[in-house]
Amino acid sequence: MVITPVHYIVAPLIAAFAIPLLTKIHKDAARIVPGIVLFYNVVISFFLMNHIAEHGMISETLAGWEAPWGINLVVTPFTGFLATMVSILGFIIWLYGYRFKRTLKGGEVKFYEILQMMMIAGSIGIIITGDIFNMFVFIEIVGISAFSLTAFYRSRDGAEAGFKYLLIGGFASAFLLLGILIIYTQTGTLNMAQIAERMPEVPQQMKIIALVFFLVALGIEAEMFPLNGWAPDAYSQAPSPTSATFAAVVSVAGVYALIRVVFTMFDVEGVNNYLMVMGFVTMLIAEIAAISQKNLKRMLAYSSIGQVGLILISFGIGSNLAVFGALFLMLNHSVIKSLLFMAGSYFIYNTDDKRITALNGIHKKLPIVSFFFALGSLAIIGFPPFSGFWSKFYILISAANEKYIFLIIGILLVTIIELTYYLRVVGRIYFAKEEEGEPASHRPSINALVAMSSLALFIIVIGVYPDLIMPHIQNAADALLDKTNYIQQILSVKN
Amino acid sequence: MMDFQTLFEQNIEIITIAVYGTAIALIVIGLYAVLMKKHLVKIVIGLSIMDAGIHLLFVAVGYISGGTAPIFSPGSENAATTMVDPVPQALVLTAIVIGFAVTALALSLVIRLYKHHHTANIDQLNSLKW
Amino acid sequence: MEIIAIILLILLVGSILSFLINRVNKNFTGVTAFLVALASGVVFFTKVQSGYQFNFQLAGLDLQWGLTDYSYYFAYIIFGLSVLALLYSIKYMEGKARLGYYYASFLMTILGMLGVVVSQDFVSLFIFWEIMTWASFLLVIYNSYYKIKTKGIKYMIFSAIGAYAMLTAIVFIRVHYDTLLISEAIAKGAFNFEQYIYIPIFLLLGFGIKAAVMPFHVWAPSAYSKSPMPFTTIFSGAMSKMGIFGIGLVFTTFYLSNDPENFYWVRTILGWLGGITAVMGTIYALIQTDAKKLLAYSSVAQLGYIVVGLSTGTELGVMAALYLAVIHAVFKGALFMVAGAVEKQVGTTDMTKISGLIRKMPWTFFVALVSIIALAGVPPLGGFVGKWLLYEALITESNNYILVVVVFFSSTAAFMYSYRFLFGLFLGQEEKETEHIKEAPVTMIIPMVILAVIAMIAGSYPGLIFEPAAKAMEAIGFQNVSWQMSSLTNIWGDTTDLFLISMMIFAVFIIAFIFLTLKGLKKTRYVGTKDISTSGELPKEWENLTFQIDFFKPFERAAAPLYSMNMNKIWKNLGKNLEAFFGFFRKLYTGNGQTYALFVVIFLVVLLLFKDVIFS
Amino acid sequence: MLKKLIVFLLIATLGYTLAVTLSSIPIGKNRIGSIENPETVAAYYLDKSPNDLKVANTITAVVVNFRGFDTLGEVSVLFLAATGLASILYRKEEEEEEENIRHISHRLNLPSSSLVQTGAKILFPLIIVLGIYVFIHGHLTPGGGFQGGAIIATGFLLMLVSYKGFETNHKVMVWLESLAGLGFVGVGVFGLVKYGSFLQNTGWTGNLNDLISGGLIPLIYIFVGIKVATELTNILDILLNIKPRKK
Repeated sequence: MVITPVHYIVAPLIAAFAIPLLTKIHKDAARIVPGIVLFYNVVISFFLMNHIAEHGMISETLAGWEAPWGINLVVTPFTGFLATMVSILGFIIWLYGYRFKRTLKGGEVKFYEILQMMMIAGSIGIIITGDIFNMFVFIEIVGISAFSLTAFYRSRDGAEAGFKYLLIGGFASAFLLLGILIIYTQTGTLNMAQIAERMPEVPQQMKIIALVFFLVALGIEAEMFPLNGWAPDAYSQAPSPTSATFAAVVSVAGVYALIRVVFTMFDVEGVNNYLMVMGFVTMLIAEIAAISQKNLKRMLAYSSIGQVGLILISFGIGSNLAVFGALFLMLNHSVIKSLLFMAGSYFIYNTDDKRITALNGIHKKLPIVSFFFALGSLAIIGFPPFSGFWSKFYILISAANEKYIFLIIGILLVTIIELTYYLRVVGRIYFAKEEEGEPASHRPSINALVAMSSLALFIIVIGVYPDLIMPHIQNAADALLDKTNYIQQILSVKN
Repeated sequence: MMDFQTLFEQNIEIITIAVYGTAIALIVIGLYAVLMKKHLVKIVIGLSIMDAGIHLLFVAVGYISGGTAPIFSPGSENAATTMVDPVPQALVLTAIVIGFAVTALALSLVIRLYKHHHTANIDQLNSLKW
Repeated sequence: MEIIAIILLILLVGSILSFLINRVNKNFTGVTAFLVALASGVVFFTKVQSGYQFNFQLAGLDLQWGLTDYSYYFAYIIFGLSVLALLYSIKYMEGKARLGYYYASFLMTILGMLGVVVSQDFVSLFIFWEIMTWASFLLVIYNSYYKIKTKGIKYMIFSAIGAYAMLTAIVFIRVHYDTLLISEAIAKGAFNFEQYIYIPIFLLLGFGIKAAVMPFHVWAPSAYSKSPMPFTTIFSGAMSKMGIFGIGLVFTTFYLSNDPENFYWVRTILGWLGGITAVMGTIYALIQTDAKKLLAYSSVAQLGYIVVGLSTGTELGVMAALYLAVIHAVFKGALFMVAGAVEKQVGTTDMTKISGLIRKMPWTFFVALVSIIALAGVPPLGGFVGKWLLYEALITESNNYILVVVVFFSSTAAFMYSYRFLFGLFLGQEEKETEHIKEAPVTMIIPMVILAVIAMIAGSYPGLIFEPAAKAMEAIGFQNVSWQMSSLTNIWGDTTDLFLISMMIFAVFIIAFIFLTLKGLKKTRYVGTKDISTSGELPKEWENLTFQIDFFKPFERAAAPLYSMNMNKIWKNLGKNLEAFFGFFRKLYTGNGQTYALFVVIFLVVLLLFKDVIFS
Repeated sequence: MLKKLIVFLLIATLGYTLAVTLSSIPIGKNRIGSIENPETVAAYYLDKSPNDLKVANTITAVVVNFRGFDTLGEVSVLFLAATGLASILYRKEEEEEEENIRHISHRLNLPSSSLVQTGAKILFPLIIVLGIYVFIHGHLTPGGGFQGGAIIATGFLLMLVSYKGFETNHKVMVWLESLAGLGFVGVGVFGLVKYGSFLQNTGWTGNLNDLISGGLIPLIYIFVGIKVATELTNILDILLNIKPRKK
């Protein structure tokens, strides 16, 4: 095997350390190098996905120590799927932001690029690591980058959002450490597979307390209500490519961490119901809050939280089909929400106004961007035949399988709320009286158009022919639920 | 002269209460500062205190009665059985550095906020809401 | 490639094509769209036979497209009306902005509707249903360009409620019966009320909203009247029939596959909903001063009849409903086209501003007259047969006399608004402002006349419609449906020869016409509204003296309590209260970082306290 | 007041729960198990560190080798914090902002007393040497790259506080920082290329308790030391230098 999972982390790290030097050689290095690295990550993803399709899952040992002694990186169909998704989206977001960064008002571009790249790399790290403490480290990498990026514009509101994020993020890391501490004292190991193996021997009381700490800490990362106060602020204040990254990459990593801990490490009853209830509450309150937002990015942020809520519900249902639906929705949410943030930021960029009212009749100025925004809105509501429909459909079917009729009605009622506010925005874009006829000052550059069109293409193609992607998601869902296989494969060397 | 191990074992309860009590006290004090203090710097200090409490817990649970530092200094090459758990100490090292990084970043944000708001009262930082 | 897929593809490509052509030359957009619809219609009726079907797999689901006699019946309505409406559009839309948008959405709507009827599985049905809804939404907001918030959103929210109710039902059908094919679901008793009661209820909710059944009708009048006229014909004529299509599918099926007495309450509820819809629609139509709104409310009322017919569940009732579905599409399509022609030529459809167009627009008047007669259900024309069947079904087979009274009342009251429409627009004094008005262009007249002629023929030879309707009913489970070409027979054996009656009435008409024309030619003085003297005072130029003002004042006064009971208001209040309620939750995001931290700690402590309850 | 009560109740409950939980994790109990037949990672590390790696300080072995990947992550956290800090407190300020800053840092403008200055001058080289000693001997004695780096940074802090005009050589710092980071990753990649496992130690490990032993571990710790020292100095530098610059 030429390419190993560790390349995911090493390549960005080398780039991050080298960028301060490279900028001295060529001033555009800071903008180009991350692109190369992120593209390399995409290559890695495809290589690894191919590899695991042929040879089964990979558990790479680091520093020469087999799991559970050393840290291991695990690429199963599940983590591989998420890593692929994250790296592709990371690259597309970089592509989108390539020219965007010229307009950065804040610090230097190189800072931005390093932080952005490491945020994506850290998210991949969270996904592929097999070690709970290593996951903590990666969560902190993502966290630190995210705090800094939130405040990157150094505006009054940006710093405020960054501070809130940091405050809550600080809680998350503290509680996560407490959880890890309790688990370590009980099992004497940090490897997630081995923890899972030893979990039945852990006293129930300790198990549950550790679980509570994990749930709160990772709930913060996964934007679960009421732990998500930071999220709308951070999403709305960060530079737009970063907002897209938050929605498409960071929240995915957060949900992954929660799911991995809950599904693989612990064997506690009641977690599923907990996820379902909290997911529903999260979704409901986020969508309710979204409906009366005046700020476009803030509205999108609440909408993202709502989608995460739906993902959590679906994981909470817990059947194979539900997990499948959840993963599908995760993919859709990442793609669609990045498209929405990308398109939305061009509106803001042109009107220089974050309010929704500023969008009146903007489709005349930015026809293509408006089209993408409308497409994204339709897709995220779950309007067939776009990709969002299929994920929602499967989630509903899985809920019906378990006879959760009120859950289904609830989800659909919330969807109506969602539809209302997206329709308002799209209505403003297309059908409201425009204020003045000045041509757009900032038309989307070609790279941004390529990025957005590729996402739009995905939405349409997967919507019309979902079978293209469904086998991969099915494999991923199977891999997530097959806990014994995960444990055995990783610990096989030892036994 | 009483050796350390017996002393430890005799007073195990007091030591437990003292160590855990300190750790819990630190966590609780930090939490209180974060939740009640209005000054941003105090909140950041609170976070640090909370972290410190957790780090103390880490080191404390790694302790083994009568154990020595897990260093094979000349003359104690085979003392592995009497050594304390090295892993929590290694973890704490990482955790401390991360805590430091977070604190540094928090302080920089406080400076930035102070520049904009001319105040460090957290109650006045609510221009983003609802 | 399957023929159905090709037809749908033609429509899709045509939709995109007409959008693009509009960029090049605005004059060809309408023609292109018309030709596309015509071509797809021709291909459909020549190449596709009922009974045709094909299976395929998508997203791991077994899906099926195809046509039964039942869906074929609705395909007639869709294509017939769409082609005529598009022909009508060419002139009607001339000179308007955003033609590409209009025609593209129009063709997409046709695609959606066709898709709905060719779907033999629920997932395709839902997908096409949504396409139809969204494409029509684009047309609803076409005119009220700047008012999307008030009109379009109402339509969309109700449509979404309907669509999601449907989705819920579909999901449960999939789970309980392990199938998505409509035929299999029927065979397995999916719509059976005994087992999973919510499945048929959700489906009925979904279809019922599209069919504008009380209390979900509030979107319909404004959506109908706000869309561009040619589309309103489709909207009220064909698209609302998709709701009927669905109700028929669900309702008759569970009715037939079970003992009728078991579901008496369901039928009663549905029947009463239809009846109330009919009455309310009629009553609201009475007080409209805008011809479009009047027709819109009238459509709601007519759909109520159809639902009543379906609710009887008897052979005669369903036949009445299916017949009414077609005939309503015909005459209401014609009437909306009339209103459109008036709007195009005069610039408004406000009946208090126009009067006396009969001499200016004789063809339009002719169509309006014929259609109004059909709508009112007066014997020689199509509407009569439908109502006759409906009454007969209600009286003889389901013994639901109160409902008969209700329907009869609304049907009689319909005369009042029919009269008002005809009189308001065409009769009465001529206004000075309308002197320059000319007859509508010929491409607008042709489709109207065609529809009027169909309405006339259907009155004499209802069998032309009965034949496919009977086949359609056999496709959904009725056996040996009897029908006659040109006569009606009741259970007591009395036969009425419709053709004879028609001929007699036509003869009377022609004689009267000749007589009146001859008389009129001699000495008729045409006077304007201002050409009067009241108590020695001359009316001012700006005074509106059209007698349309307070047309039914006494009636309005009598029915005042009914008007105050406005469903619209109830929904609006609900929305307002909901939004206030939402506002409370939104306030949880106080903006204070410390409060968020407090939330985290509270959540943690609550979890710790109740950990044994939640987890085990 | 109500809030205070609520907070008191909350933290009391939390403290109580923690106390209850910890009471079942007694201090001093051996949870490692037998070293010869390791069940826990700790036992395994205590076994392998002196025997396979020849690293006397087990913690160093854990930090740098067994869990070296964590350390790499940790170094990057520090690096990212410095980057974020730099971006947030980016120094090319507009004129108007300088106005706002002045009253924050007027204290910093006061010169330190000559006692402090002289003491700092004497202590600075000693502190640097101590720091270097600590990270070079990281695999033998308590301490290591982080500790050594931190010590060095305190030396710089002392200078920064004592001398108003003291400025670190920015260029050198950037180079040192980047090269040290790249060195760490480079050692990892060396292991990956040579042995197929990232950060894998060389086979040659020397003797226990020799200064040159433990294979690549001391080398990594040196890199970490340099990295941490420059990083921390950088952070301190940025935080302290927000005073208005002389024109």
